[in-house]
Amino acid sequence: MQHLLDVSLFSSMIRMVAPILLAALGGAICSRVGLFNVGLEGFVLVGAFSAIVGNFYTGNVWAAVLIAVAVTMLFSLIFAYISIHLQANVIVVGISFNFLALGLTAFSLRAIFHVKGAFYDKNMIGLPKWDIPFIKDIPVVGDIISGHSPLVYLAFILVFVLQYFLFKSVLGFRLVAVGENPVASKSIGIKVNRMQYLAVLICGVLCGLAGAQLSLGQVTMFTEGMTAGRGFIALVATMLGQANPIGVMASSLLFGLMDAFSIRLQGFSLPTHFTQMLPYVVTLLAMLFFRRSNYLADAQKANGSSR
Amino acid sequence: MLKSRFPISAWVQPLLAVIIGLIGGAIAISLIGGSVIDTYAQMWKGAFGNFFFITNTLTRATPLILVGLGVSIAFRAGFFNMGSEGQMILGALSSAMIAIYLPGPALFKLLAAILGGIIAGGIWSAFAGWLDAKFRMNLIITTLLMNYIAALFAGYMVAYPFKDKTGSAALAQTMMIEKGVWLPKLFQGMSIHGGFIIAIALAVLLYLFVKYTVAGYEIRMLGYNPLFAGYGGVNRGKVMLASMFASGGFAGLAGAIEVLGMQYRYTDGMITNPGYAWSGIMATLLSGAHPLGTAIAAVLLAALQTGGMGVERNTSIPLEISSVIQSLLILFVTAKFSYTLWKRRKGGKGDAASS
Amino acid sequence: MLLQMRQITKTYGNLTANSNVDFSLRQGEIHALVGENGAGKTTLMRILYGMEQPTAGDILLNGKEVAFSNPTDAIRHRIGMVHQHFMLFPSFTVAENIVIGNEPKSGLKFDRKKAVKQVEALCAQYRLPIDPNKKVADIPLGMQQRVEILKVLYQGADVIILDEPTGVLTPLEAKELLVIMRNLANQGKSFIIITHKLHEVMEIADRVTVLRDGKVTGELDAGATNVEELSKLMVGRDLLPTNKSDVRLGETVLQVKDVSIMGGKGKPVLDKVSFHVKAGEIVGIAGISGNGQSELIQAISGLQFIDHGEIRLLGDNLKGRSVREIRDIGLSHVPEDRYQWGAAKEGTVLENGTMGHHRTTSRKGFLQGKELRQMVDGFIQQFQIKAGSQDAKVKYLSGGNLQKLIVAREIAQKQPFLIAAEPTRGVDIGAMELIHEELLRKRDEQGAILLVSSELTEILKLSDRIIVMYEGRIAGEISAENATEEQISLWMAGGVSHA
Amino acid sequence: KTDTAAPAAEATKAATAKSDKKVILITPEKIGLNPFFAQEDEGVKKAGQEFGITVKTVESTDASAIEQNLRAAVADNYDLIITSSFESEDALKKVAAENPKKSFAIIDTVVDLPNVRSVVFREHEASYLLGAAAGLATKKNVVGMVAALDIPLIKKYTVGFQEGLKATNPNAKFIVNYVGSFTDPAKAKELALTQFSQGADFIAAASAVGDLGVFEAAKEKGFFTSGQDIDRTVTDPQHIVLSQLKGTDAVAYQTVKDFVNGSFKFGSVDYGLKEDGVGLTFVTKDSKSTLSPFIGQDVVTKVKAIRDDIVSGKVKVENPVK
Ligand SMILES: Nc1ncnc2c1ncn2[C@@H]1O[C@H](COP(=O)(O)OP(=O)(O)OP(=O)(O)O)[C@@H](O)[C@H]1O
Ligand SMILES: Nc1ncnc2c1ncn2[C@@H]1O[C@H](COP(=O)(O)OP(=O)(O)OP(=O)(O)O)[C@@H](O)[C@H]1O
Ligand SMILES: [Mg+2]
Ligand SMILES: [Mg+2]
Repeated sequence: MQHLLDVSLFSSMIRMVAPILLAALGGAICSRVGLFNVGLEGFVLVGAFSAIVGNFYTGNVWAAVLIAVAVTMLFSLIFAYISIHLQANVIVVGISFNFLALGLTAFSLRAIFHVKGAFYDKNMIGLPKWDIPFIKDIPVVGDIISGHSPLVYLAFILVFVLQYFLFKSVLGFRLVAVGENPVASKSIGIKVNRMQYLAVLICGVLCGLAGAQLSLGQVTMFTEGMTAGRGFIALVATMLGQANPIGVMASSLLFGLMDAFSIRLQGFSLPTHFTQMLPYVVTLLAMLFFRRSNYLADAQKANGSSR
Repeated sequence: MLKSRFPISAWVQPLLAVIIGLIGGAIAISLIGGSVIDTYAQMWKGAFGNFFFITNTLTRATPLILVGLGVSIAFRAGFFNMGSEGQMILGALSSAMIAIYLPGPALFKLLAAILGGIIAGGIWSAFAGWLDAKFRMNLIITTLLMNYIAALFAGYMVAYPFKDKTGSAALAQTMMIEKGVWLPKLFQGMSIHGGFIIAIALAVLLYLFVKYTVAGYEIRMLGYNPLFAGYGGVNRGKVMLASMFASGGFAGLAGAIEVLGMQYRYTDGMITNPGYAWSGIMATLLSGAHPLGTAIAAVLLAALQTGGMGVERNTSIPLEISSVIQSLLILFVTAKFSYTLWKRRKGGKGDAASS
Repeated sequence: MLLQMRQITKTYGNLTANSNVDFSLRQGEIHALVGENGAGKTTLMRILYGMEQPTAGDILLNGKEVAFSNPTDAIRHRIGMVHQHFMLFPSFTVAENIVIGNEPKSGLKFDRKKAVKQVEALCAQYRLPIDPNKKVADIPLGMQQRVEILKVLYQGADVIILDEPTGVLTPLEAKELLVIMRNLANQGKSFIIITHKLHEVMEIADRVTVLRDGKVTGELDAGATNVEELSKLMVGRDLLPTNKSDVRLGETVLQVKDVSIMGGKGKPVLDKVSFHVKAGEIVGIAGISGNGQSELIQAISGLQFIDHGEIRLLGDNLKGRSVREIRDIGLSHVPEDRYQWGAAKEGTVLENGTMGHHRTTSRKGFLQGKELRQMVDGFIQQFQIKAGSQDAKVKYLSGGNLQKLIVAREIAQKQPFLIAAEPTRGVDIGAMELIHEELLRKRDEQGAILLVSSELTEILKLSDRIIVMYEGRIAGEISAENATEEQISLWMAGGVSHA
Repeated sequence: KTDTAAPAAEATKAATAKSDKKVILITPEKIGLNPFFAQEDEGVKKAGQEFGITVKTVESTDASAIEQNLRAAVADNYDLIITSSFESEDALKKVAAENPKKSFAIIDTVVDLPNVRSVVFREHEASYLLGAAAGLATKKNVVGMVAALDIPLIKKYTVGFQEGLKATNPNAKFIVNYVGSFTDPAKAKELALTQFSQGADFIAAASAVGDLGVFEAAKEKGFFTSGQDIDRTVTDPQHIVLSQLKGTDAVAYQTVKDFVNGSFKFGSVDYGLKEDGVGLTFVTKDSKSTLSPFIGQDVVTKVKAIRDDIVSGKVKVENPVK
């Protein structure tokens, strides 16, 4: 029992949550402009793959992160073009993007590295682990908070950056406005399309970072389908946090904590299947507190008013 | 004037989309040095090459049609049911268990197994609806999360208490259902089975239901504007529970039919791995939740998959690329090319609220 | 001439919304644009504001040809528009709604404090007081209208287009708005106002342009014309005064007793309201909107629970009854907000016309498609609804035409009791006459009607008995013969009842 | 995908006559995810090269595709159709029964039909050896295992391992954690780290692609680990100190060879320690890498004795999935 809650549980949770949090923030920005992005899983996978390609060819982990971000942005631009300009159903586009990413990365793995399934290289160096001065010396807290990859810290910093961006900056204000009422936004000359492009591109950046954290921070390798459903968990965190960066962080952490906790519960005579359910069940229960707005209000918003 | 515009975009648009999708795929193929014509020929052959392959495609389309129909009911009523996977899993599991353990004559077992699948899927789905109606829990999240719970639960059931202990016993699966309880195959030596007939019949029935019945009308209006429906005397809570039950029931039926017509047992992962639920959701969205359109879109998606298998078998194009071509095709099929081009030409802007 | 629109034509498919329209505006004038529903007024103004591109024709500003491909272009040329439907962000504050698009910044930051200051200054300058920190969702419609005007002024517009600005305003609010417009015009702003209320035109406009079926049928100086001439130009025929026959009261149809509904803030939104409606009479409920009328309507029609009291329809207690049951007992209902409650925008004309008839016009659970089609055809004929076809989506209908469809649908339910809330909101005078006649006919056929309207003239014209609501209570009740505009206005403003 | 051998180059080798037989391997999953299938593919290809016959590999996307691919292979007139794993069992049963004239083979499970040759492995015997070695080598008496999924198949690894561990070190604590996926190295790594923090000094990897994550954790934290299927010690002999072996490639190769030579027999063939179909590095097969001092020659000797006991039948390792 002493192993149920310990330092490594929390520090593992923070690491595991980082890619989910980054992707969920991306999802939140998209949902702020009215695009429900179910393609997060694919975006992150592309990010993870391009990070490894970048690392292998440049030998520089920072260049690799940049390449991951750039490639995922490019990918997200296609997403934006098809769903905004060609007005395709955004959910269909998202689902197809997940398949596309899976096929494309598996194929490129073969084309670039001539391997199937997984690529790793002994000479490849992953993201460094940063010790934070002072904090690292605090007994328990230090062990939990210190010693993660820079992208983990970036993820948590970005929560507040995005919170500021959305609710304090001019651009963020317009972005939120577009999601709130696109017709009204258009009527005062806000480029709705441009805002949506911007949001999807930001999402691309965030998912690129999420992928890089996964393939260079958590481990230093790429394997087919290594996102293993994290994109969908991110989607849930996006919605549960009501597309609010801090809310998204809270729900990601809740999920991460329960996930880490469920690992500890394995082997305590409960069947594994049930311990693995824990994070999902707890997230469901958490929805009792994060309720969505009344459908009446939604409907009123959707139908406008006749004067 | 709206009338005259509709048929143009209704025909030009998907046609153009398919053409552009094929061009996109062709670029992908030539990039890896494959023969475009050969690849597409193999794709066509794999999907519709001869009677055998056509029935193969229709077999694969069967669960997609049913799941798609289910999603479309909820969608029509304004609810986005992302839980088809979990509903399908529970439907498959329950029907396998009923078919194996229920005593009685074979036909009775078969009917009970089908019904059991519908009810299991329906209840799981209606539960999510109830959570929404009662506790205002976002349906998209609950249905998504409940997929994981259903998959893990079913995984446990077949890995432990109801595991098949005959044979090699290495897979998490139920025992095989006795032969009498199988859904009949339509043709000797082909995989297509009675489930396909059921799926097509239901697509037609659902089309008639949505278009011509009072309940169908109420569902549509609820989907358009819940306030309007409420004002007209439609009880949102009731319609929500009913449509979510029906929606999950269709998914459950899809699972049951996959068990009774194809696999003859429930195996862990048999629903999740082929991605039936996601394809079904896509079929619905591609067709704008039109029941007959959903069936057609499902066949199209299935054809892309079986065609992809043909490409895999008969060309040197790697498997991964055929899935890339598939997703490219789907991407472009959904895009509204002609409409956008039409708009551009006209120089007109979006259809902002007009008064 | 400040602005000229020359030979503007706009077609949607094979429907011509504007046909060779000439329109001009002088510096500092108030120019009214009038016409029947669907005549093409909004379309013309959307073209001017860059939201639509004309199929043919051109626009001259200060004699120079201009082309607006989107609202930004128009705003840059100092043209602003207040739309027929609010273009506001309900969850944002007043200040945010006003400055959006041209926000004060410090660096990348949206300087909300400065925004509030600027809005306060703007309010002071034009004498349009408003609390900039309130959420738009929490302020009354009249105030929302003011936000729209302030927004346009903030953008620096010199030409201000107002599309049916008084449609939802109370008479008092409407009067205020007209005063504001005149003040601004005196300060050099120019106005184009679209309205169906011809008395407003006579009161405020310098010039009038009349549209019918997308064509200009007249351009007149307001001083040289009158309501009759205008309405003839609009409708193409003379309007006959409506005659009201004597009341023949039947039994009590609706009985409302001590009904209370608690509001969110501890203050009741309905406070012990009691009244009744008998067969063969029209009871008018007057009052500034937001004084409990909406809640009352919703309570009667089963869309809202009541905390206290009792409502009986034809003797049946409505407590715990669903909307459907209440409709089956004998209710039909023209809702106050046609887009929120009255229609499904994505639905077709046929689908929207079917609501409420779908259960009665059915056999064994199947809709009787043919009969429904005939019925809706009847609505279109009788109310001259301009709709491409029965299969056209309702979102493409002009506001007034949709309103007519809803009224037609509800009257055709042939129920003993009808709630008619703002039945003529946004409809042209011709259609208004028609709707009024239909309501009176229903009354004469021993129907019971509860008329809720913010138009005092409408209340006075149609009602047999008038109830005035103020802050959730009945401030006064008076019979039509004894009613005076002054008395009712006093009650509406919260004056003490001496009835 | 079609690899036709260049007969000229191979002519010297060709003791066996060039044959016009066509052999197809149908994997039940994509090869990428599983070294097991990759080895089959290699084995079949090698045989194709050597004997100058047409061989082809087709990957299936999911369970329902297996049956379709089998049927298509029958239609395309392949002489020998090889498939593998439990997932193909049902499909093969149907297709083989319907085509009694065709020859089939299935690797890693049994299909009891007259025209099917089945090859199975007794992995649990190798797992037992691995567990025994871990029990002997551990210094902290805590041993871990990161497994893929909690499904019967994996029990061959977890249970066999545990039995072996108990046999040599009854006091050792055994921690198993499941990743919940075959393709999640990040989570597998976290699980290994967790087990390490719980005191394990040897953590066996049995999580398919996830194994790579476990290896990485071992390298980072300095604990010891082991691989699966092929000799993984070569990548990092300092930390990956053992590897459980499964001779899939040899079996696939042998199957094709028998077929070409005409020595092909239907029925079931069983490969365990005795037949050298499964094994453990250093114990049953030498490795290119040097033995880690953590294991030490002493342990290897003791485990070799256990192997002999299993081969001789003195120690019986139950198949946990029966
Ligand atoms: N392919 C593209 N890639 C990137 N950005 C694009 C692309 N196409 C368009 N955009 C950007 O999107 C903006 C809006 O495009 P478009 O002209 O179609 O919309 P609009 O209807 O004018 O916008 P709105 O009416 O919302 O102001 C353009 O100004 C352009 O900057
Ligand atoms: N986007 C559109 N697509 C098709 N038809 C349209 C569109 N917008 C307007 N119309 C049609 O153009 C005609 C003119 O509409 P408009 O909104 O200009 O009328 P209006 O004079 O403003 O009427 P109201 O007084 O009812 O507001 C109507 O018949 C309407 O149905
Ligand atoms: Mg209009
Ligand atoms: Mg208008």
